[in-house]
Amino acid sequence: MNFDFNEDQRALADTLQRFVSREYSFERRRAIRDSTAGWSRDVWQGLADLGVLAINIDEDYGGLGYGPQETGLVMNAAGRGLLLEPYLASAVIAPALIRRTTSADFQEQWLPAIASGEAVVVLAHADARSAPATELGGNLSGHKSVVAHGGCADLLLVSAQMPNGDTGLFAVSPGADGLRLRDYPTLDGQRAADIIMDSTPATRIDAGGALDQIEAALDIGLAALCAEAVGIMEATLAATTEYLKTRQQFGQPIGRFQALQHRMADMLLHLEQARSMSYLAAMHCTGKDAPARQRILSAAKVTSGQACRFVAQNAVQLHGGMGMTDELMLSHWFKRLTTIEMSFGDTDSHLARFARLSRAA
Amino acid sequence: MNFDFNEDQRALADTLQRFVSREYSFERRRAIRDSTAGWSRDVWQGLADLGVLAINIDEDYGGLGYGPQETGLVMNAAGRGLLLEPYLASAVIAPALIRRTTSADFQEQWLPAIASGEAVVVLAHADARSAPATELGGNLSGHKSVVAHGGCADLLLVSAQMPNGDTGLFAVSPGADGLRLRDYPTLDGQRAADIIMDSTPATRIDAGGALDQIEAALDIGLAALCAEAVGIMEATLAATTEYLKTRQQFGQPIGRFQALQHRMADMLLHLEQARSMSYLAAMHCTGKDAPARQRILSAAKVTSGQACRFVAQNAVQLHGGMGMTDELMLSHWFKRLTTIEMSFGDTDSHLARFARLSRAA
Amino acid sequence: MDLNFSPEETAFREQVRRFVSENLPAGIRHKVLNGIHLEREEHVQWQRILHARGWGGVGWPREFGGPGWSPTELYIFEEESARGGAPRLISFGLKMIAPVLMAFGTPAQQQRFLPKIMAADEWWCQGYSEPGAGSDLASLKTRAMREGDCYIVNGQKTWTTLGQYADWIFCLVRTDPEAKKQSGISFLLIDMKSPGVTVRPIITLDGAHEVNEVWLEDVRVPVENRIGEENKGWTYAKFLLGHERTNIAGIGIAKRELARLKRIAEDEGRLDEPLFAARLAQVEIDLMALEITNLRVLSAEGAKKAPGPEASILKIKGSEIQQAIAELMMQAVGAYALPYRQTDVGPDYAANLGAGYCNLRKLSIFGGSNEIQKNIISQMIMGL
Amino acid sequence: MDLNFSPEETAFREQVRRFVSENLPAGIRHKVLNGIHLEREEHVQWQRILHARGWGGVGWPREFGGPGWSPTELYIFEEESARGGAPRLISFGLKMIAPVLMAFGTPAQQQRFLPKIMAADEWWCQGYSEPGAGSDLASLKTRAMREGDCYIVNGQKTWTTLGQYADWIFCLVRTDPEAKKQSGISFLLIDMKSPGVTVRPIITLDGAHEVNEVWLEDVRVPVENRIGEENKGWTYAKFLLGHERTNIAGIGIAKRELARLKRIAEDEGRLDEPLFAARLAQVEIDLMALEITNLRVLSAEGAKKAPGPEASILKIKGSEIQQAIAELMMQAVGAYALPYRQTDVGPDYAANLGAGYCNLRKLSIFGGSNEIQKNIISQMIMGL
Repeated sequence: MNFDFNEDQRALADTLQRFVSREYSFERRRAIRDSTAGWSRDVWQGLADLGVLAINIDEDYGGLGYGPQETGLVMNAAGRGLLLEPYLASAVIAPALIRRTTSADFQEQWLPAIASGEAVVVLAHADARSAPATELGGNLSGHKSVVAHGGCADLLLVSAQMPNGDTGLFAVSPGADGLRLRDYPTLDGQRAADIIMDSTPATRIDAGGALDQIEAALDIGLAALCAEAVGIMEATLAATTEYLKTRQQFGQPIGRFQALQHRMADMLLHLEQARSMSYLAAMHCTGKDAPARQRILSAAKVTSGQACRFVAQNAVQLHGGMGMTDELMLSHWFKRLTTIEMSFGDTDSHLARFARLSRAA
Repeated sequence: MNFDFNEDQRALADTLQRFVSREYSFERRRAIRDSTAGWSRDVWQGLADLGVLAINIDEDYGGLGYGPQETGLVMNAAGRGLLLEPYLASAVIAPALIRRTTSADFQEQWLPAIASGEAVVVLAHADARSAPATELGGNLSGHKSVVAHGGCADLLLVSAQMPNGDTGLFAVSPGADGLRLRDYPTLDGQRAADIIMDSTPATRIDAGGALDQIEAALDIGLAALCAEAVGIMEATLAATTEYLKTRQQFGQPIGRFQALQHRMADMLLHLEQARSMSYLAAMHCTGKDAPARQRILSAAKVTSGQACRFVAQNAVQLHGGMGMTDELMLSHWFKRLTTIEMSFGDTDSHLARFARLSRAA
Repeated sequence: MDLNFSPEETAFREQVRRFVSENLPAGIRHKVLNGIHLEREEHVQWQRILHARGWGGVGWPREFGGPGWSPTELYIFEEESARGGAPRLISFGLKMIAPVLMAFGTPAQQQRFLPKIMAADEWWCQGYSEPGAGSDLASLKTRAMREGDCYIVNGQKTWTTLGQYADWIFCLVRTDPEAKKQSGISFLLIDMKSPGVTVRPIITLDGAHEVNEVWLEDVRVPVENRIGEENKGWTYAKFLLGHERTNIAGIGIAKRELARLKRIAEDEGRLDEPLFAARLAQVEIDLMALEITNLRVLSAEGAKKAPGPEASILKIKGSEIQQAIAELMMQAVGAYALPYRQTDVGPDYAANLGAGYCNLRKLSIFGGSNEIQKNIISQMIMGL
Repeated sequence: MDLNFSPEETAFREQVRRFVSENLPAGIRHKVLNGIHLEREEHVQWQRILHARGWGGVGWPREFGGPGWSPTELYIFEEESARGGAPRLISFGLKMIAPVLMAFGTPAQQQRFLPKIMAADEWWCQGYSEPGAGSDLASLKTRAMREGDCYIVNGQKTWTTLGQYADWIFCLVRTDPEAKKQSGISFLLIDMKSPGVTVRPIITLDGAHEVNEVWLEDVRVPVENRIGEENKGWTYAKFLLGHERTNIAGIGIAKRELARLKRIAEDEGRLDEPLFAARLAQVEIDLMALEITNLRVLSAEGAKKAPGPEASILKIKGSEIQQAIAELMMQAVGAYALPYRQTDVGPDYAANLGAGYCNLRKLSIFGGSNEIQKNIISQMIMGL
């Protein structure tokens, strides 16, 4: 057992951290966020040049063939910088899904394009309650809701219920007939989209078992999300520590007040527990035994979600009024942590799922 | 609206507080606890002389005809002193039950005896899972478990399922044939008993609807229990405040440490919320609309239970090693608060019941 | 002890309820009930409707034109206003500077300012906090130098809520730089139109413009706009802080928001989830208890008006409950809480929940952070 | 990064598991698995069984007769011992004074004491805390005056765990009353049979006799029983505190108790209650995370042996988890948790749950209270 990263991994992390601190200043990020697209093709190309879009893609398809640990390192660094680009969607979840579901031809067509940054591919899975997606005669109808980065996709991978009740996975062009895409900002400054399809032409790309494979891919995404949360919490804690050392009230740095010291200790406990679970999630997220895998990932999401909530809220609280301003990175970390806690199922739902799976195990 | 007690009520509270501080020193209590019976007939007679055994009994039967507010005042004072006598069982729950269920003759026979302290009457309601009490041909069989003060009763009021499926309430003599009584101390130094009946002769005393009436009487008991908890928490907080002012570490009273100050503030918040709910419980515990009444009482028990847990644990924690010793009243308050939290249904069960009843309302 | 409202109080409640229901404009009501930001004019409109009814001076005694309500009546008014979807009264004029004027102002000051507050002709804001003086308010640095009949004021105030709407600001300023902390402070009323006053927006984490920086550069303030004595401002400031804390528990608003949470949870089918139902039950129970605690404090307060350190209990629990409700509303709608202020994505009620959650983080920071409140409780109530 | 145990470590685990299963007396196992207090002789018996296997010096390097395990092997040993129902090793000799003797003792002291610790021929206890010196240990007052070849020791130690069984006590004493706090302290080994040593029981809130007061009245301690230099005792004390913190997370015990909790909850039908199931899930998840956190600290520690301030994280979470498990066990059996140590009331497993819950409150107090641990984290790790 060892918890050290190897040299390649450390180099990858360093490179990305440098990239983020060079290319992703607070002001630059704000400009990107406020742009029409809400993300930067230049940054995306920069990430491609660093090779990080390729890490989840096999070497056969122009990738680096790395795994969840390296993905975690990337997410960790991306988290600190609050990258607005669709990394999780297109460079983590989409390759994992394409590798699992599709034919070699499809993989040949799309994986190199993802790795090189030419194509952004996004899974649209969650249905609006009112209008779940269905397939009929090769066309899809229905409403996919709050699809992260759905608006910037060159290709959508859309799940839909087929007449026989199975779930199929379909390739859909964002420009296809009958597809209406409503792109909007989310709380964290990223983008999401609602996608409404009315007899939209689609190509089935799975060979059966799509639902299990989608869940497997989402679990890889969830592990990456947990790593992102750790990166943001690290940054949040560091900034808060620094603030407590600097901010003077009652004639001393407020970090001398024991109640605040103990709050910081509690925040660190949350962070370290979340870090541990992000390692465990990375180790297990590719597991083939779905209930065993899901049990660990639910545990990781519970730990991560509770940590996100606690660290985010208390970092703002300890910053006082300054914590409420849009001017500090802190408030943006707060919103991303809040969004993470709400994504991929909330804490309670994972707690209940963990209880169920533990009992069955 | 006013939250002041009237003169009679204040006099009652004062009298009892004086009685407790005079008659119930730490050493006296320990001696009583370690005696064979585990309670004191002398103290009981003293309580009778003060009139407090009579407060829940109508004037027609030699009582004072007071209500839940006065009961709360008594329980509050009894709580501080950790009285070991069966006040809640015999002077609160039993009269409430007898008044609701039984004939005038039965009331005539027992209520004056309870008021004067001659008779201790105890409800035995909770069944052991393995052997719920049943009635057949006027005899009871089954196992009543952890009956508070069951061992010192002159008369037991026993619930049992009748052949038609209804619950009946029965008067059973502790000395009756086939009745085995196992008396033991509980965590808080009080006594409880398991009562095992094998064709034990019993007299039915209710005229139907016993289960509702038992629940109504137990709700009156629960409101009293909440008031007791408030009394104990007040004493616990006062003792802990005093300790924090006296105990010196690192060159100052430990009460100067902000983390401990804030813990104390949190304890006070719990106490004040529990006090508010104990007032509300007293106001509603005699309500005839069972779901509305139970909803309030569940809310009170949740607030009280959470407060008991938080205040007890943190009072010990803030006392450090001294909190762990049997030598301070504190550890005994801790155990009674723990017992209260576990009695009459735990916090989670009341939280779930509150949710259910709120939704139905 | 009697926990029931008196028949008179119940009749009063009925009266307020009817008044709000009949007189509150539907547009304002809709915004309030859905957590949508109100414009200045909407606040003013409602205040004028109240004023027309004779209720403009909420919380004021009769002698100054107020309705002369008891604390309990005031509580009932606030609760029914919140319940009916009326805006929260803008407290800076009505509840903060007005009591100071009544207690310490000259008759001239009272006549000049109070009627315009009641009639919503002038909007006030608060100039207490500074970048270097937050929890430690007494370390404030804004300087006022006497020059003839005027003070020349220089400094910077911050977290000035709705300062962008304000006609006047009441400020704590340092008039004696030699004196120690609390003792060299004076309390000035400053016309926001004075040359040298600049208001700069602060955007908060929910993206809203609610607070401001107020820069004061060589601002001339007539001496007659000083409250009370020079260098005694801290006394008036503390008095005001006490009044700021009436209705600090926010019971009425919390009850309204809890009802909204329940409707949302019902719509979203969340009440069938035991963990969600338990969280909802917990906050409902906490609020039930706090309502009684609040009434106990009101009752003990009686005629005194300004609550004591017990108000800190109300502030802490009140803010925690409102924050918990905001969290649960967000949780109830799941992913639909994420679209940022999008009215046409997901159910209508989801549009502002995420931003609302962010915004309400302020409750445990502003008006004396909850940490400061715990200092007060442990020191003033428990004597630690 | 590789979170799997190596094949060698897995084989070692197998070996320990088999050894415990084959050699642990059934009576001891039963007591441990049911939370029943062990007698001195039972502790001694198990230590001798380990010693016979060559595992008497758990955590010790080979040069002193220990098995020379890595931190990970030590962790595996502790975990498997706990899992199999073996007693927790009595740490005062093995883990506290032994490392001090190895690092700072003279060869004569090492030869005199270490073998008897390993063989359970001598039982040690700890003389650190005093009535006036708890969290603030350095304020200790026990006085040692040099008189020829002896120190004359006077004072009172408290919270001396299992001191009633002890043959020796290691004590911090003040040898220079003029020096400031930490600097005038020496570290003495005192024979409990010395005239002037009195042990008085302290009964704790669970009714048990686990801790004691130790009174020292004119106790003569030969100078050769001093560790290291006079007045340098604080250095050795801190070193020891570091070692006290190995296995501080108590993962093995927590896992065993969690398994017990699950069996009880299953028997009591509590897993069907969503709120109970969620609480159980929460503690299981916390423990899962802490196990990894613990292994991370072990791994970072490597050959260093004494963990740094990170051990405070383990202490806090470890104690919280064990306490939460104890609470849930009590909750699971409901009213049956109330009969006090009654083996024939309710289900067998209920008899000691209430007392166990009370007893475990000590975990967040002893060995440096959790408040002290948070001071350490915020100051040593975060630099506040």
